[in-house]
Amino acid sequence: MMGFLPYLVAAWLLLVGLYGVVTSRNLVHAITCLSVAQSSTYILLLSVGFERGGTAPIFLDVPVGTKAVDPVVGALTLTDVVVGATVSALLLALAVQAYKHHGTLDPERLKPERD
Amino acid sequence: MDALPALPVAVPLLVAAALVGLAPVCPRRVADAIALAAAAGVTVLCLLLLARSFDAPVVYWFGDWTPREGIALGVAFAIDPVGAALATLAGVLATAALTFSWRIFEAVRTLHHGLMLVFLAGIVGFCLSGDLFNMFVFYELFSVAAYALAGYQTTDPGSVRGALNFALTNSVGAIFVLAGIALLYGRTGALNLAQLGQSLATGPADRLVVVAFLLLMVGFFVKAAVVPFHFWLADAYALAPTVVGVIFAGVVSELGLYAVARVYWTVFSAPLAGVEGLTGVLLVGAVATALLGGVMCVLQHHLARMLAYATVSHVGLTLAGFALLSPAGAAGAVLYLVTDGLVKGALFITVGIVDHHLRDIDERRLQGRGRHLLWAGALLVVGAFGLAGAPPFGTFLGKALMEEAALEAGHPWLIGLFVVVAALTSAALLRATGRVFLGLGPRQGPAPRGPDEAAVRHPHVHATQVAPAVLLLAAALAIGLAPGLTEAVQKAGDHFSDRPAYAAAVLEGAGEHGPAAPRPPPHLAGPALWALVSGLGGLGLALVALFPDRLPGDLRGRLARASGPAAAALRGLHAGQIGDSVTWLVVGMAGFGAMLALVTR
Amino acid sequence: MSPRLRRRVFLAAAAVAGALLLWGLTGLPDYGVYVGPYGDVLNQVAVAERKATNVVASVTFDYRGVDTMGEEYILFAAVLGVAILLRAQRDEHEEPPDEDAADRRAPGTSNAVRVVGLALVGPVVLYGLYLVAHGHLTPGGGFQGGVVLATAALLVYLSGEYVTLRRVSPELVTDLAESTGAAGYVAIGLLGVAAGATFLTNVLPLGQPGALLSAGTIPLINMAIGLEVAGGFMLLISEFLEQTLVIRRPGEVT
Amino acid sequence: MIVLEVTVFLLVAAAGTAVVVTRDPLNQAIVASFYGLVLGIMFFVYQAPDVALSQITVGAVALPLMILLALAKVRALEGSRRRDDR
Repeated sequence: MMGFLPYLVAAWLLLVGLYGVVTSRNLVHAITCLSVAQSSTYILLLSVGFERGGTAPIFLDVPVGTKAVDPVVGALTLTDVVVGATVSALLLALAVQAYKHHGTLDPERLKPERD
Repeated sequence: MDALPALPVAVPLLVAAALVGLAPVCPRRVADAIALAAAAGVTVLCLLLLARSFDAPVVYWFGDWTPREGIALGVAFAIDPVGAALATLAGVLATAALTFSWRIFEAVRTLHHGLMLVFLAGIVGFCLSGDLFNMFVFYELFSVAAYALAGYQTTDPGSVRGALNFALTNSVGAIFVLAGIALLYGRTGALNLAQLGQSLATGPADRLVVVAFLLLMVGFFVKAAVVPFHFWLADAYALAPTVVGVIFAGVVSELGLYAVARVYWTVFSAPLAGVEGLTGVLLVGAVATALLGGVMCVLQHHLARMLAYATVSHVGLTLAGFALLSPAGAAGAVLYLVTDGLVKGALFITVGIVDHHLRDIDERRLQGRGRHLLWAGALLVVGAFGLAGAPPFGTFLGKALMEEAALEAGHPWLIGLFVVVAALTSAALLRATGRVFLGLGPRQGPAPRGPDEAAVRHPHVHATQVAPAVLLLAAALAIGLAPGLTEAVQKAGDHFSDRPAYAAAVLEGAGEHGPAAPRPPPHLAGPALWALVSGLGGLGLALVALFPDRLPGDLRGRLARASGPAAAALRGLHAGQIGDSVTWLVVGMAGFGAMLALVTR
Repeated sequence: MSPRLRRRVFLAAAAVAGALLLWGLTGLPDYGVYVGPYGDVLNQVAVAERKATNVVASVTFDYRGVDTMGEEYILFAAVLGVAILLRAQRDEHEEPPDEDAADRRAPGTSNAVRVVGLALVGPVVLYGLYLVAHGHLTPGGGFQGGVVLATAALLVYLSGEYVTLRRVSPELVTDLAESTGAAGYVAIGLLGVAAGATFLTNVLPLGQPGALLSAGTIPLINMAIGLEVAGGFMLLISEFLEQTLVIRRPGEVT
Repeated sequence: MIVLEVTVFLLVAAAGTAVVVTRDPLNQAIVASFYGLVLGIMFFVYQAPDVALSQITVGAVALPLMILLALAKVRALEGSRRRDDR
């Protein structure tokens, strides 16, 4: 069970985050839920690179050759964290704009003016 | 070692940063010129790469990290003619768009140019990369730029809603892509496409491989706007400023398809080779996309929205070519994709001109108001034939190749799909042209508001606005007439789908391709006939729409009764609600996943 | 779709999608088992080859440096996007701060918070700089350090010294820092080209592992990123601040 | 060690769920900040201190802050809207 728990948590967070996006009545809330869904990929990436008993891949105090976790997933997740945050910032700016034009943050009420 | 492969990404990024940094001191015209020169430079660099990649893929290891014993330590660009052609298309469209915006778009800022160049660099990097995670990074790069560009037109409140829907839905797609990457990495410990392919080639198509393919496919299908992942597209594309819409409609959706095809051929083609039903699964998506897009296109009155749905339907057609999973299908799809992109770019620019000069973009309100812009109407008609795949446009040749591949693969009915869809999209465009520029058809909606003041104030149409549209159409024609093109495209398709050769080139630095297998030239008589049928069909449909009173009365009534509720339901489904697009995304993932699980069982 | 229908459709689809996802995830090796080879190879060779003790830094800024360049420009594009969206809005919505704005005023700041906030600015800046400079040796680097530096600006805001903040980070300076950092990364990449190698090749002397001046271009890239991220995040925060503070009268802080 | 890991994983799952079910965006920003912190702690368990540092600076501080600022902006707009109506 322990061998699968992190994957289960990742899948759960992805679906819960998407549930929040789909049912949200407030754009800012939806954006935060999206960042929860995004965080599932951090867990997934770090989990597949984790090696039990490994140290951090920093060989300042330990010699090279010491069992260490995968440094690549660390680098990938770093990128992922930045991307997630910047997309959220952009989305928040769009949400502020939407409020300005429509007077609401409720996605249900952001109705298009039909042609 | 020359730096050519890195330059089409590095140059626009550097120029973008410089433009933004120097924004306060840089006169607007200078900034315009620099951005335009950078986009044109990227185009030239991509063309050089295209020419070079025909003999052997250009493999470029960043940081000089060549692989060791088949293990890639760094990131490589692995450039083949397909990727280079798409990158070139993006460069051409960006150059055209920036030329078009020279006179229009007065509110433009240097920051906007910087964003455009980052957008272009992201697309180019995405097309050239040979590393899955690096593809993801460039994918996010052009996506983030695209979200901002889509929502920039602050005068149109709809554009903000469109951009939000665009950004949220596509971000979910990106999460799926990344999850797929994580699954593959957990299995193989590799990110390089060639190495991933080698690693999976020795194993079966088990659950991990299937689900990883599903996640990547769904994620990229969101960008491609394959049904049911398409709900975000119309608002984002149609309400974005013209200068951005040109690139969106011309190349961005197609990038999603390119990615699925690229990842399939380099990574999954060995384990999934024996899966009988895979083509069927992809064709379900292709048919649904082509037909729904075509019908929605006919239902639109907003010209840019019409083009947006034409994009959706033609994504379906292109997917049909890739779905055959044969080198010939891929070759046809790529040729179709590139030439179709040129035509759509030209059409988007023409619609932008109409919008700029008539201050409106609704076919019903514009009825007869385009009489003094007849040449724009002519451009739209020419473009409509290009869209329909009429000879001698390059779209015709691409479609002919796809049709031949469909016959080879035992799916002759696909020809019917091509005919119907081409008829639908060209009909919508011809109907709108007839109404706007000739004043044909019964009046619908509000009556026009007297003499058009806006047009009086803007009598002059600048050459910088018209020339890009004309040149893009000319390019689509020239490609169709280029000698030796078919052989070159077939060769590109062969290389695109040759996984072992790709892996050898990337991981072992293997040199030139072997001689291409000789192939008979495609039969063009049949496709020409089909193109004629769909052209006439489109014209006929357009005439029916414009002159409904010429139909026998009972037929007209029956048509109206049958189509009215269906059209209303379709429109309601496409209301552009954010929660809806994400819900449909999950529905699509479940549907495609169930189908994949069934056929790989 | 009505909200209720949408929720039902989503739940049904998510059940299937979730089952598929879990089915695929069971194909992974157990958590804690690593099959490699990418990470293992790098852990073996990276320190010797790059003289950087933090292998994550070698991967981020050297082996896969082009990813990080893309990532840096994602931030660049997002910041530009926010600036374009919010500045355009400001231009069309410029209204003088009016007098009956009491109900819309940002919450005031107590003197104690002000003092603590201002006292923290120095250490936070130092810590940020430390993170940037030691990225190739220990955890940290341009990205984390840059964010920390940007929060120093935030502390100034929290202590109610908004006017000071405007003086410290006017748009011009942050724009310039951000774009210099972004351009710097590409320029460092071009160093490799100038030296006759490929783009982003680490051509500077590598030094000894553990030394502050080691790992060639990696600390330089960290500095470029630190500049870009600090400028970028400051810009993000101040763009949103600009938004909130249009309605805050100068000197109104209590 | 295993107990610690399981605890952290479950805490992350619970905190992530809490972010979603907190429907008021203002409260949600605070819960999200906590979630960012828990994630950062989890990354230490993963032996990824680099990621943990950036997660804490971004996820627990910068992002919640931007959410708060966006909400403040919306509130300010709301105020001016109401005044216009008057």
